[in-house]
Formats: sequence, structure tokens, C-alpha cells
Amino acid sequence: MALLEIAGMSVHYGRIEALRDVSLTVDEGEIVTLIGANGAGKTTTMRAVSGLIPLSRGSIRFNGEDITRLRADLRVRRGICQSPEGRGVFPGMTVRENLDMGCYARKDRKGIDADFERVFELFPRLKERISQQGGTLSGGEQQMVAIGRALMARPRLLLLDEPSMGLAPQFIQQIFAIITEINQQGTTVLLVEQNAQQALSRAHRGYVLETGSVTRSSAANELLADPAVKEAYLGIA
Amino acid sequence: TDKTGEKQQSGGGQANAPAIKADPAPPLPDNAALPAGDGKGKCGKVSIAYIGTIAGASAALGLNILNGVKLAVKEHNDANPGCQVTLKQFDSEGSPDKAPGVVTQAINDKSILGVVGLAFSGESKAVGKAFNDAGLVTITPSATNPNLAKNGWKTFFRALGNDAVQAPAVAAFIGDQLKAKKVCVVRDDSEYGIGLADLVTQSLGSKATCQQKVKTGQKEFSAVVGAIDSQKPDAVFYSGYYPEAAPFVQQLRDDGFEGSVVAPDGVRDDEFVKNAGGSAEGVYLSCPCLPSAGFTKFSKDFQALAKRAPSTYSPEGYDATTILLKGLDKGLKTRPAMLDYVKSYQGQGLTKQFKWNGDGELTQTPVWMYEVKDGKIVQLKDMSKATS
Amino acid sequence: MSDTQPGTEPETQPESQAGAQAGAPPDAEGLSAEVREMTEEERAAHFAQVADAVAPDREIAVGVGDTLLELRDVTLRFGGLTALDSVSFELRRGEILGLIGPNGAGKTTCFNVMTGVYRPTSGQVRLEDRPLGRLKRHRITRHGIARTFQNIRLFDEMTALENVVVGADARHRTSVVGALCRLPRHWREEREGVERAMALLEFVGIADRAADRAKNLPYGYQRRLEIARALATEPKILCLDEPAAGFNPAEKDDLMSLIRRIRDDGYTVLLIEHDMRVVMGVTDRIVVLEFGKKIADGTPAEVRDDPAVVAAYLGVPDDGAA
Amino acid sequence: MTYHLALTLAQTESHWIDFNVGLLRDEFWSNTIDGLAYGSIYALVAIGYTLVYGVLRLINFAHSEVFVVGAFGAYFTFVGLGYEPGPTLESGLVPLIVNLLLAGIVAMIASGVIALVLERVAYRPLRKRNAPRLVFLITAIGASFAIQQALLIWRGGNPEPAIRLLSPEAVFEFGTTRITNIQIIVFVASLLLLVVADVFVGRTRLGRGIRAVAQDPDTAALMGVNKERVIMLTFVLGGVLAGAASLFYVMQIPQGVLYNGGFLLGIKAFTAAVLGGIGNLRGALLGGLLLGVVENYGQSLFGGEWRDVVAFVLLIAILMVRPTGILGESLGKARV
Amino acid sequence: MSAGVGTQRDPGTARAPFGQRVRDWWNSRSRAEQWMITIPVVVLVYLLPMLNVFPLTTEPWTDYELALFNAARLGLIALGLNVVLGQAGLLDLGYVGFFAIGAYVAAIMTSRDSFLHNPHYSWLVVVPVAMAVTMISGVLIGTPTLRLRGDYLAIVTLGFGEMVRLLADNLDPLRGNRGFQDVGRPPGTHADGSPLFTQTDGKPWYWLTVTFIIVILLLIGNLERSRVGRAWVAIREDEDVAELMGIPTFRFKVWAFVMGAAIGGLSGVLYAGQVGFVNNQRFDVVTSILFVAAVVLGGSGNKVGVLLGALVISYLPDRFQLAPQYRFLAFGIALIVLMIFRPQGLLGARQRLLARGRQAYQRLVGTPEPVSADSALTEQGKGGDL
Ligand SMILES: Nc1ncnc2c1ncn2[C@@H]1O[C@H](COP(=O)(O)OP(=O)(O)OP(=O)(O)O)[C@@H](O)[C@H]1O
Ligand SMILES: Nc1ncnc2c1ncn2[C@@H]1O[C@H](COP(=O)(O)OP(=O)(O)OP(=O)(O)O)[C@@H](O)[C@H]1O
Ligand SMILES: CC(C)C[C@H](N)C(=O)O
Ligand SMILES: [Mg+2]
Ligand SMILES: [Mg+2]
Repeated sequence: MALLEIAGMSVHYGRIEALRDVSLTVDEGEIVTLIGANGAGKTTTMRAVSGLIPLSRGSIRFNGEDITRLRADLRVRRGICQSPEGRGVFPGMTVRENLDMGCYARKDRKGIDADFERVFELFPRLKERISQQGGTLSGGEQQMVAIGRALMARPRLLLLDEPSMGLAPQFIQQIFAIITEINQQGTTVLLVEQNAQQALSRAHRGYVLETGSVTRSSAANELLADPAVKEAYLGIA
Repeated sequence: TDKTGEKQQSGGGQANAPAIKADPAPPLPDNAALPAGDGKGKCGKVSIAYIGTIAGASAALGLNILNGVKLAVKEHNDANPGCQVTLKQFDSEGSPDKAPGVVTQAINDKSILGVVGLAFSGESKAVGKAFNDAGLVTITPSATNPNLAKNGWKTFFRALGNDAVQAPAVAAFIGDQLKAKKVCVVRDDSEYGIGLADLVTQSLGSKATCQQKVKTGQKEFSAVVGAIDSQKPDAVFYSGYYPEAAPFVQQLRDDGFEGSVVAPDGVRDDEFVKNAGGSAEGVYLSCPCLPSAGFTKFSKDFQALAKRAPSTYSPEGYDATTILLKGLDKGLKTRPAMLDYVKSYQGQGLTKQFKWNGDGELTQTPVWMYEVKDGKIVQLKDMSKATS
Repeated sequence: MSDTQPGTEPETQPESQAGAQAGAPPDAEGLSAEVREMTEEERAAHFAQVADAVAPDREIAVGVGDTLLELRDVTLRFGGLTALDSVSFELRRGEILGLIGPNGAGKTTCFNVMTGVYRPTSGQVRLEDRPLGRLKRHRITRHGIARTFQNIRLFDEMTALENVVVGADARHRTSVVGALCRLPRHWREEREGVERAMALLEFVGIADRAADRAKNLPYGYQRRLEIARALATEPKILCLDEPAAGFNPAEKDDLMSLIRRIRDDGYTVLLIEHDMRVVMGVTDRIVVLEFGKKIADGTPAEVRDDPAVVAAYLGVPDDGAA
Repeated sequence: MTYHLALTLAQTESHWIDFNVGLLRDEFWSNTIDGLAYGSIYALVAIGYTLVYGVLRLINFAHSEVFVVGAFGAYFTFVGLGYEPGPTLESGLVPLIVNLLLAGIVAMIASGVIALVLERVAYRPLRKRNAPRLVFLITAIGASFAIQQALLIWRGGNPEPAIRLLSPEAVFEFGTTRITNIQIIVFVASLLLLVVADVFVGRTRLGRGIRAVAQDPDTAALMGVNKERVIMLTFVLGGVLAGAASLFYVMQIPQGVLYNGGFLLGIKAFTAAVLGGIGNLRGALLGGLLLGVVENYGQSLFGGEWRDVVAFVLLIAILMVRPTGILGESLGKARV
Repeated sequence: MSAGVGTQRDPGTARAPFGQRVRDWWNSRSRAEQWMITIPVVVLVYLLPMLNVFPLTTEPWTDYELALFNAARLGLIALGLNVVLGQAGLLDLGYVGFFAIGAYVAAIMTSRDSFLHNPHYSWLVVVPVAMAVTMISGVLIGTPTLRLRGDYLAIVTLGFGEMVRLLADNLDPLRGNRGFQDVGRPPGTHADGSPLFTQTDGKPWYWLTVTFIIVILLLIGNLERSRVGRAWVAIREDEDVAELMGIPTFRFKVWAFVMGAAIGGLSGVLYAGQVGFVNNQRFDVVTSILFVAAVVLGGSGNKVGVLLGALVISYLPDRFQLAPQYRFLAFGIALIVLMIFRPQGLLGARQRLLARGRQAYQRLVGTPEPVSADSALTEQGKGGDL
């Protein structure tokens, strides 16, 4: 069954229509990636799924339930968690507090402690900086916090908006490895990436967004092989 | 230190002050002019105005006057079918900065031929020139600052004694009756408070041993109280209005001050007694106004109209209005005519004989002392006789 | 209050000394309608003109290849944390220098020290052999260091054109009184500023969106706009902080050619970037930082093969990841 | 001519302000004690400003009215309990405590409710429309005006006749310094409330939610924080503390129940919040106490009329040295 | 900040809002055409006092001509504050201080309560002196405070504004609550020799103020469309970046303060002259905040907008005067309602920032400069890491 089901979604910023009639589905256990040029509407899609921006048309269903008009925080309780573009680190909170915020909706102290350990294992840097204020971290460090925080929420559906942005090469590898890993542990992932090559090679399926509309959707390896996609998004002419 | 930390019981403040015998309130003079007149008044569509605080600061003081004015106009209109005078009310909120606006309003209303007001000295000062320029006659029933009459305004008339009369009376009372040796003079920042404080200090001479300042609107007086405390005066004279006087006196008493407290007309209202809690008990009040207890009919009618007893300056407001109404009854239609009429007016009112000198001041003016007793303001005696 | 302090800045002279390659036309996209309709020759002439305006005389005291900017033992501590640990390197006129290193290595902090956002705890930053000392940030900009930001920072409510004109204003000297009364200098500088800004927008390839609010531009355009704005201050050194972040590979290619053109127009470029393809593709020399220390300094090839760099930064050899 | 003017000013200057070092010395301890008692009221009100500011970056100008409504609440509880203006009634200890508690609860409810209404009517619609931050300031002012005028229409321009449940009596006394029963009650109770508030915001999950919304509302929502509820809670918490403060205020200054009686206090409290570092709860406490005490020293030294000037000079002086207050912002965003 | 999730609006009709269409239309007129429209409007503005008829009139409650003068005077103030708040984005809650200084300088120089020996300077001398004094105080107040950011600046300016008032309160020569009476007025007499400028006749005051407004509009417009105006907007948008782009931010902030101060001082002189009385009461925080309200309500950053805002704040209460105590109640509620319906102000903020903007844009895109209605003050100073 489709875990996430978006049908005919349109979104406006004021008078600007950022998304027009977008439909996409994410099945339980999948990694689905969304690719597209700057300004195509990827981030907007993510924000709409998380409930940060209202739809002007269309609907979103999660796990069979219509969540089109559900408040953002309630969606989190249903199991949707996003690592936003621009990281959204709480600047006045320490690294630990930031990670703690990821578990805002969780109550199992034991599991939380274990997850802390897991995040610190992934990003030893964060452990060193555990009581540094989020706002003073470097760009990449903030990205680590944002991803770590999303992991702490143990969501059913994880939304990652450009997780590799600003990360050094060795971490980019690592990030994609983590995505595969948590997916194998049962988390469904919707991924937006400019690093389309990497993203597609890890994903099951992919969608191409162009100026606010879905223009292509198919299995990830098909997209990887598609010459048009290659030229436009993979930098291989 | 003389502080015992004992709780101040009501009236305990002046335990050692000499008891002062009260005089009876004066009765209504037989020849007093009343607004009803002979009932033959003739006039067109004319009006007079009351300008002063209505709902603003120290509103109670304004309402006392306004109700006196209203009563006079009502009695006049009831008795004179041929001359129905409209009363226009302007709320200056008692503040010198609001007054110019409403006064402009009144001046631009050409139907207004005379004004009762303004109630307070500060606001009167701010607008006197405008009235003068407009030639609109004003009779103030309450503003007491002596300098008001020295500005050369031709339109200014005062229906009571000024602070140059009140101050010596107060000083005499403090010195002769209360036998105080050291007096602290506390002033607010108003024209009235400052002017009166200066005059009282002057009259007290060497007895005035300390000076303190407070501000309009102030509610917290720990600094002043502390400073007074360190001076240990026998008496405190508060020169200002009741909204500040009430918390001040209360805080002064709370701090353990046991000497006498004296305050002037600006404090003489039941609101003061109410707001100061028990601390108002025993406070002495001076006022160039008469107790209205003796004016029985006036008091009764006033009570019926205003649903409260007449108080400070109610009779004075009534008298001032009567004078204006008499002019209108004569058929005067212009401001210059009214001005000439008032200037040469001569006659007895409820409160005193009216005849103004060139500055717009009266010659014979009483200054009564009062005391808060059992939560009521009761008269003691007319001190103007004691000084002159 | 005088608005300018005479004598401290080089006089601007819009006289071209740009290199021979200056007229290289940018990619066809992002041209204004006007330009698109031109014939080939017209276009060539137009671009020559653009290049003129883009790269005026910057009166740089040092010759091409000589040291323009130098960090000498720069150390910066935040409380107990040493973000830069006696870092020294130099930037030579006319080169593109890459600054790379793992996350949190201190790259952005380097920019912040160079542009006066932070003051070094010890050590010096020297521009044309003069220490920057405690110069105010805006003075540093006027001395010739301009930058872009890791997290895009534009004047959101201004149009793209205005954003760039603000940059150009760094060289203008109209005083408040001059502006109030519209003295001739005001008119001259306004004309110059707008023309230069337009030329710059063409140069970075976003002239067609000149009249759009900065905040409504797509991400990639915003990054380019930041570059145009920085160029407008007529810097000697242009510092780019991860300009390719959020670009897809095709867009990165465009960016690389833009950076080369900027250098070709006579600017010196300092580039922070995590994308190795971009870094290896455009830089002449690379400095590598790790934990606030410099660990390598050399040509791209040298750095790529430096085992320390591989261990600290590159991790698993680049397995064809775009 | 300007020169002439300046000269005249300069010549008269020496007579304008008198220093009274002696008085400051004599009154030092009583100043300190009065200042602490009064300052704790500032602190309680300041928390309301700080919380709302922290979350919405909004100077809630109507907070002083929230306070005043609390004062009216307390006052009418007194009236309802049968107290009357005039001399303080003697009553037993237990009824006194019960009555004070009752008044406090009513005041807290009144303030809390009005704060909540304010949020709903004046701020939430704006949030829904993504209004610029300054606009909130204007509606805050509008709301402040409206509440004030409604009170004015209802109760008139004069203070309510003073009612006092408890008259001040010195509990400790040394030299000229007295510590009264009221001061002790006010100080201790305020401190207690402040500690509770601090623990609540610093330690609890909801408190963390408040801080998250303060720093980045969108991301907070992504973490599952119910923004509206947090904002509501912030207003209510601020309101309740202001309500408590209003009871303490009325106990100290029974003539303070007046339609615009919260105005100056509101400004002072906001000053205190900024002084300590706005958005920072402990800062509010520190700022409040400091302001209360320093004001008192100032008024002994220069005279009562300089009290407010001293407060603002203190503010400016501290901000010159520490541009984000003594303890710095903590709910707020980090700066460059 | 996120929009509420529950609100689904139908944006199907992507038509520009009314304000925007008007502006687009206006901007597509040629200079000549714009003048053709402006001149009659200006003439109409001058003629307003003559139109003392329903529905414009505010009588019988308020003198119509004085109501106009007061609105114009607030307009002047709003223009000055707009430089500080709207242009440079400095939240100045103590602007009333400059207004007060202007009024007090006028009072000291002309009132006979003044401590000066011969306080009878001509009004024509008073104006430049008052403006100079306020400008100097602008520098004095600005220099220490303008290093602060955002709301810290707000509270400190509020403190300074209060201090001006409190000094007037406490320093004996400034006469506190008692005030100065009989403040000087501009020269000039009617044919019959009576003075032209009096407390009761609003017309000459109104005309004088409107003239000042027009002159200042032109001058401020010049500033706006220059390096200075752009610098201000840049500072408002992102101060750190502005400085890193070579703008001497501090100096320009002080300039904004000084410009605003001068205009504030001028309006203080006008106020003092008309009322003829100056004391410490009119210069409180509430007044200061009303000034801010005029600016924000009109559309912070928009010259014409803030004039409208001032008109609303000053004229409406005069026009629809209920019983006095209900007036402010209604006013408070109106403020809330107006802001909820037009959060961006009556006219949104968007000014051309290029002196040659019109030609530049026209050449570029072939259409008039787009102007959108959302306010420029969404988020002041973004902060964060560089
Ligand atoms: N707050 C906003 N106001 C107005 N327009 C916006 C806003 N945010 C985004 N847009 C516009 O909506 C469109 C889609 O933007 P979005 O951020 O979703 O793109 P994206 O695919 O994530 O691009 P990028 O790769 O640059 O992150 C763009 O044209 C953008 O200009
Ligand atoms: N204001 C500050 N206070 C404390 N630590 C800071 C501050 N600014 C930066 N740091 C720390 O200094 C280190 C260097 O940061 P910097 O931003 O320069 O890294 P970077 O090399 O740009 O990394 P990235 O590639 O992730 O952007 C980081 O560990 C960061 O946490
Ligand atoms: C009503 C009175 C108390 C007024 C007072 N006598 C004054 O001159 O201001
Ligand atoms: Mg995006
Ligand atoms: Mg960085």
C-alpha cells in the first residue's frame, strides 16, 4: 500500500504558482527521490508534505488517512519527519538540545539514549561539539545536526531535502550509506537531491520535477539511463 | 529613632496636636443673587461654557464645580422661559497641554458668550492669552495661582481668594494652631502646587525646614517619605491635588510619620479621604472655599441634581454662573458686551461679595480650614480673619 | 560629517585594461531579450562593452603573479575552541585559489577573518603588503576584498539590479548633501552604477531577471546574483563560499566557466567548495585546512595525491560521483 | 546665538541637580530592601514581556494592560470578600492568607484570560496572514488602547479607593531600616513563582517547545511542536505571572488600581527584561531586581524626580557595555 | 513563518491586487503625465480647508481647519520617522524626543516664561536653530545607541525619548508641568493688522505645513533614489551584509537619525507655535508610539503611504468623534482591525531606489518597474552565520 499519496497538488506563494497538479506516491519501505533544476519546486513539495505550506488544490494521504489539512505537528506524530533545506538548526540551542528536539514527540527514554549513541557514532564531530550553540556551527556541522535530529525522531517517513548540501565528500558517501541503511531497517525515505547520480543509484524510484510539474517518473535505474535526464541533471552530455 | 513600628491606627497621627474648636458654617446671605433672577430674562440663542476637568485628572474637583454650574443654569432656565441658555461642557482633563485644544474649540463656537473656568491654575495659564485675544470673558471658580491675574489678560476674573491669601492662612494655622516648629513642604509639579508651596514656604519663614518634590501621576513615594523621615518635621504641608496626595499620605503614615499633615484645596475632596484609606483621618485641609452646610436650599437642590452633596467650589461655580446668566438675561449678545458687564459687575453671591479690581481679583475672600474626622471633611474655622 | 575620506581609496577610472579574453560571450541562456536579437558582430561588440564595464582599472599595486593577500600565522579562538591555528597562505594576483577541508575545518572562518567579521586572536591578514589591522568591515571591502556567503544573504526586497548597484555604491562618493541636492556627481555615479550593474548581471547571465525581487529568484540565480554584487564593489579579490552548493551538475558546469571568466577579467579568486569536480576543474592552486590547520598547499594534482588530504578529506577515492 | 543659549544652559546647570550622598548612605539598606520588593514585581511582569518577545519577537505593549486587569481582579475580589476602602480591618491570620490567595488566584485568572484573548484577537489573525513583525507592535498598541479605554469607561479616571487587607508592619528593624511583612511576602512569593517559571521553561518538554518556536517556528513544527499551543501557553504563563504581580503591587500600593496604572510599570518591566537580556528568564529576574534597587539608590542620591531617569540611564549604560543585556538573549537567535 | 495550514485560498484568479495595479498604472505614465495628475492633486490638497462641508468636515466636534493642520503636522512627523523607521529600518520608539526638542527650543527662544533674558527671537530664526539643535541631538543620541540592533535599539530610543521628557520635567529652567506659555508664531498679518497665525485659525498653519511637506517630500525623494537611500534599505534588509558590501552602515544610520530628527524638530516648532503652549505632557511614550503607528499603518517605507497613515491616525478620530472616552476605544479597535486587513500598511512599501530606475527598467524589460505590495519589513536583519 502507498504510504504517502499525493494527488493533484497545487501550491501557491502569493500569486506565484510553485506547484501545479503534482501527483506522486511513496510506498512503504521505498526510497523515492525527487530531482529537478533550481526552482523546480522540490522544496515546496517537501514543505507541503510536512504541512508547512497549505495546498491550494489536491490532497495528501498518509497511511490511508487524509492529512491534507492536518497541522504540521500532528503529522509529525503520525510519523512524518523532515530534515529541511537550509538545515533549520535551532541557533540558540546546544547540539544536544537540538538533537533532543528531534524526539519531541517521543517518550521512550531508553530508545532515545540509544539513538543518541547512534547519531554520535555517525557524526563523531557532533559528540565533540555537544554543548556548542547550534548557531555557531559550521555549515556542514549544522547539516549533520539536521540529519541527526531527523533520525532521532525515528519516523515512518523521512523527508530529506538536499542532505548532502555543504557536506565534505567523505560525508556525502556516508550520508547515502546511512539512507540505505535506515531504509533497510524499515524507514521509508523521500529524498530531494542535486547529487542526482548518487541519489538515483540508491533509490527505488524517482520523479523529475520541472517548473512545478512532474514530467517523468519511473524506476530509478531507468531514470539513470534516460539520456534527457542524464543531460539535464547528471552533467553527462 | 522615633519610629516604633507600631501600626498607625486611624486618627492616631495627631495624638499630641491641640484640639481645635470648629466654627459653624456661614448661612446664606439675604441679598445673595440667585440664577433664577426675576424670571423676566430675554435673550437669543446663547450659551455659556464650563471648561475644566470632567473625566480627566482630579475629575472629582471638576465635577464639584460643573454640578454647581449645571444647577445654576437649570434654575435659570426653569425660571426664565424667555431666555434659555445652553450650557456647553468642555473637558480639558485638567491638563495644561489638553486645554488649548478645547479652548480653541470653545472660542471658535461663536454662541458662547462667557466661560466658567478653567478649573485649575496650570491650564488657566496655558490658555489665558487665547481668551484674551478672543475677548471671551472667563470667571474661574477655583484657579488660585496669584500670577494668573498678573498677565495683563483683560478677560480673566477670579471668583475666590488666591493663594497669596491662602498661604498666609495656612502658615498661620500651622504655626499658631498646630504649634509646629519644623515643617516639610511637599510640592507637586503643577503651576498650582509650585506656586502655593513657594508662598507657604515664604509665609512659614524659618519654620519651613525641608522641601520635597513629587510628580503628577506619581504613586510610589518611598524616596520622599524616606527623606521626610530623615528630617523629622512636626508637620507636613502637601501642595498639590488629591490623586497624588492620597497615596502619599498613606505611605507617609505607613512609614510611621506621626506629625500633622496639612493640605490645600486641591486635596479637599471625599475622593482623597476614600483613597488614602485610614490615613486621611486627621489631615487638615485649607480652602478658599466656603462650607456649603449653611446653604440649605442650595445643598438640597444640588443633591437632587447631582446625586451627591456639594463640595469644594460647588457654591463658587454656582455664583460665577449666576453672574454670567444675569448678563445674558439683560440681552447682551456679544462677547465685548459681556466682558464689559462682568468687569463692572457688583453684587453679593452665596459665598461672598463680588466686585473685581483691575486685575480681576476680589478684595474680601475667606479661607477656611477643614479637618478629616471619622471619614468626613468637616469645617474648622475661617483663617483669613486670623491673618488679616 | 563628510561622506568620504579623500586620498584613502584609488580613484575609479572606467578605462579598460582587461585581458584579451575579456569579450568571451557567456552562455546563451540568461541574456536579455535585447541581446538575444543582436547579430553576431553586434553581440561581440556588446560583450566587449560589457567586459569594459565589468572590469575597470582596479589599480592593484602588485603585478600579476605577485602576492596580493597574505595570511600570516592567523590564529582565531572561540573560547576554548581554536577555529584557526596559525594558518598562513598567500593569494597571488590573477590566480584561482581553492580552499578546501572537512566540515568545520575553518574555511568560512578564514573568510570571516579576511573580511573583518572576526578579528584574529593573533597573526595578520595583509593585503598588498599592508596589514588590515582593525580596519572596519566596509573599509576592507573598499580596499578590495569582496565575498559571497555560504548561506545566501541578499537584500531580499530589492530587485536584482538594485542589489548590484548597492555593491557598486561601495566605490561611489556622493555625499548625503550631494544626494539631497542632486549635484552632478550624483547623476554621474547613478548612471555609472546602473550601467555597471546591468553589465554585471549580463556577465553572470541573469540579466533577464534584473527587475525581479532577489528573494523571488531561484536558488541558482541568487547565487549568481551574489557574485555579481560582490564584483560590483570592484574587488581585487573575490571570495566565493561554496558557490556550487545546491546546483546540479549541469549548473555547476556553467558556474565553472563563469569563475574562469571572472579570473580572466583580471580578478583574483578565492574559492571554498566541497565539490571536487569543481575545485579540481577551476583552481590553479589549493590550500587544504583541517581542524584549523593548514595541511597541504599545492596544485590540484599535488593535493589530490597527497595522502594526508586523502585521509582527512577526500575519503574513499572519488568513485565517479558526479 | 546657539552658543549663547548653550552658555546659559551651562551656567545654570550646576543648580539643576543636587547630590545627596548623605541620604544615600543613611537610606542605603532601606533602599535596597524597598528596591528588592518592588523589583520583584518588575521581574514578574518582565517575564511576560520576555516570554512573548522570545517566542514572537514582539514587544507586547498590551502586557501592561494584562497586568492592570489582574489588579482590578484582585481589587474586586477584595470587594467581594467584604473589604471596604478606609482603615485596614484586623483579621485573623488564616482568613487573611485565604483571602490573599483567593485574590491572587482571581488576579492570575483575570490576567491569564485577558492575555489569551489578546493573543486570539490581536495577534493570531496577523500570524495567519504572515504580517511583518512591526505590525504586531501596532495591534499591540491598539489592544492596549482599547483595554485602557474600556477600563476608563467602566471605572472612570480615578483610582479605585484603596483597600488594604494587610497594613505594613515592620517585621525586622535595624537602625532606620525596616523590613515589612508585605515586603517579605512579595519578595518570597515572587521569587518562588520565578523559580517555578524558570524550571518550567528550562526543564520541561513544553518549555523546550517554547524555546524551539522562539528560534525557528517552522522547524519547530517539523519537530512536532504545536506552535499555536505553545504561543497560547506563553501568553497565559506571562499573563498569570503578571496577575500575581498585580496582587503584590496592590498590596504595596493600594492606590494603583487605575485604568492606566500599569503603564509606567510596564515600561519599567520591559526595561528590566532588556536589561537582563530579553528572552532570558533569569535575565528578567536579575534585571527586575537590579532596576528596582538602582532606581532607589538613584532617587536618594538625586531626588525622587530622577528615579525614572536613573532607570533609563542604567539601561543605556548597560546596553553600551553588553549590547544584548546582562545575561544575553537566550530564547532568541544567535547573532553574528 | 508558515501560513496556517487550515487556510486554503483559491488563488485561481491570479489578478494583481488593486494597490499593485494602481501602482503599475502609475509607473507606466510618463513624467509629464504624472505631473499632470500630481498638480491638480496638490492644488486640491491646498484647497481642503475651504471644503469645510459634509462629509469632510469634523465639526461640530472639532475645528475642521485645526483638524487638518494636526493631520498635516502628524504627516510631517510621519515623513521624518519614515526616514528612520521605514527607510533605514531603525525602530525608533523615542522619536517624540526630537519633536519635544523642537518644541522646547521654540518655547525657550520665544516664550516669556523662558530663562533667556530677551526671548523674543523671530520665528524665522527659531526654525533653523530648532532644526540644528535637533540634528545635533540626533547625533548625540544616535552615536551611542545606533550600535545596537533591532529591538534593543527600540527600547533604548524609548528610554532616550522618555529622558527628554523627564529632563523637561525635572530641570527647573524647562518648567516641567507648568510649561511655557505664549510661544512665538510665524510673522505676518492680515490686511486689518491682526496676526495671520493664531491659535484658533488653522488655515495658515495648514498651508504652511503642507508646503513644508511638499518640500521635504522632494528632498527625501532625492535621498531615497540615491546611494544614500539604497544604503538605508540595504541596512534595513541585512545590516551585516550591507557593511560587508562597503556601506559605512553606522554613518548612514546616524544620517538617517539626523534627517529624521530635523524633521521631527520642525514639526515640534509648528506644534508649539500653534498651541502656543509647551509643557512636558505631550511628549510621552504613547505619543511616540502613535507616530510609529502612523508610519506602519500607512505602509512603512512608503512616503505617500505614511502621509495617508498620519491622516487616518489624526483625522479619523476627529472626524468620527464619539463621546470622548469612546473615541480611543474605537481608535484602538480600529488599529487592530486595520492592521489585520492590511498587514502591509495602506500602501505597501516599495519605492524606486534608482534615480534612473524608470529608464533603466523600461530599457531592460520593456515594462514598467514591477512593484509588489508586500511590505519591505518582513524580517528585519536575518542574522545567523556568515
Ligand atoms: N517564499 C517564497 N515566495 C515566493 N516564491 C517562492 C518562495 N519560495 C519558493 N518560491 C518559488 O517557488 C518556486 C519553487 O521553489 P522551490 O524552493 O520549491 O524550488 P527547489 O526545487 O527546491 O529549488 P532549489 O534546487 O533551488 O532548492 C521557485 O520558482 C521559487 O522562486
Ligand atoms: N562564533 C563561533 N563560536 C564558536 N565556534 C565557532 C564559531 N564560528 C565557527 N565556529 C567553529 O569553528 C569551526 C570552523 O568553522 P567554519 O565555519 O569556518 O568551518 P568550514 O570550514 O566553513 O566548514 P563547512 O565546510 O562545514 O562550512 C567549526 O567547528 C565551528 O563550529
Ligand atoms: C479645583 C482647585 C483645587 C484648583 C486649584 N485651586 C488650582 O488652582 O489649580
Ligand atoms: Mg530546494
Ligand atoms: Mg563554511
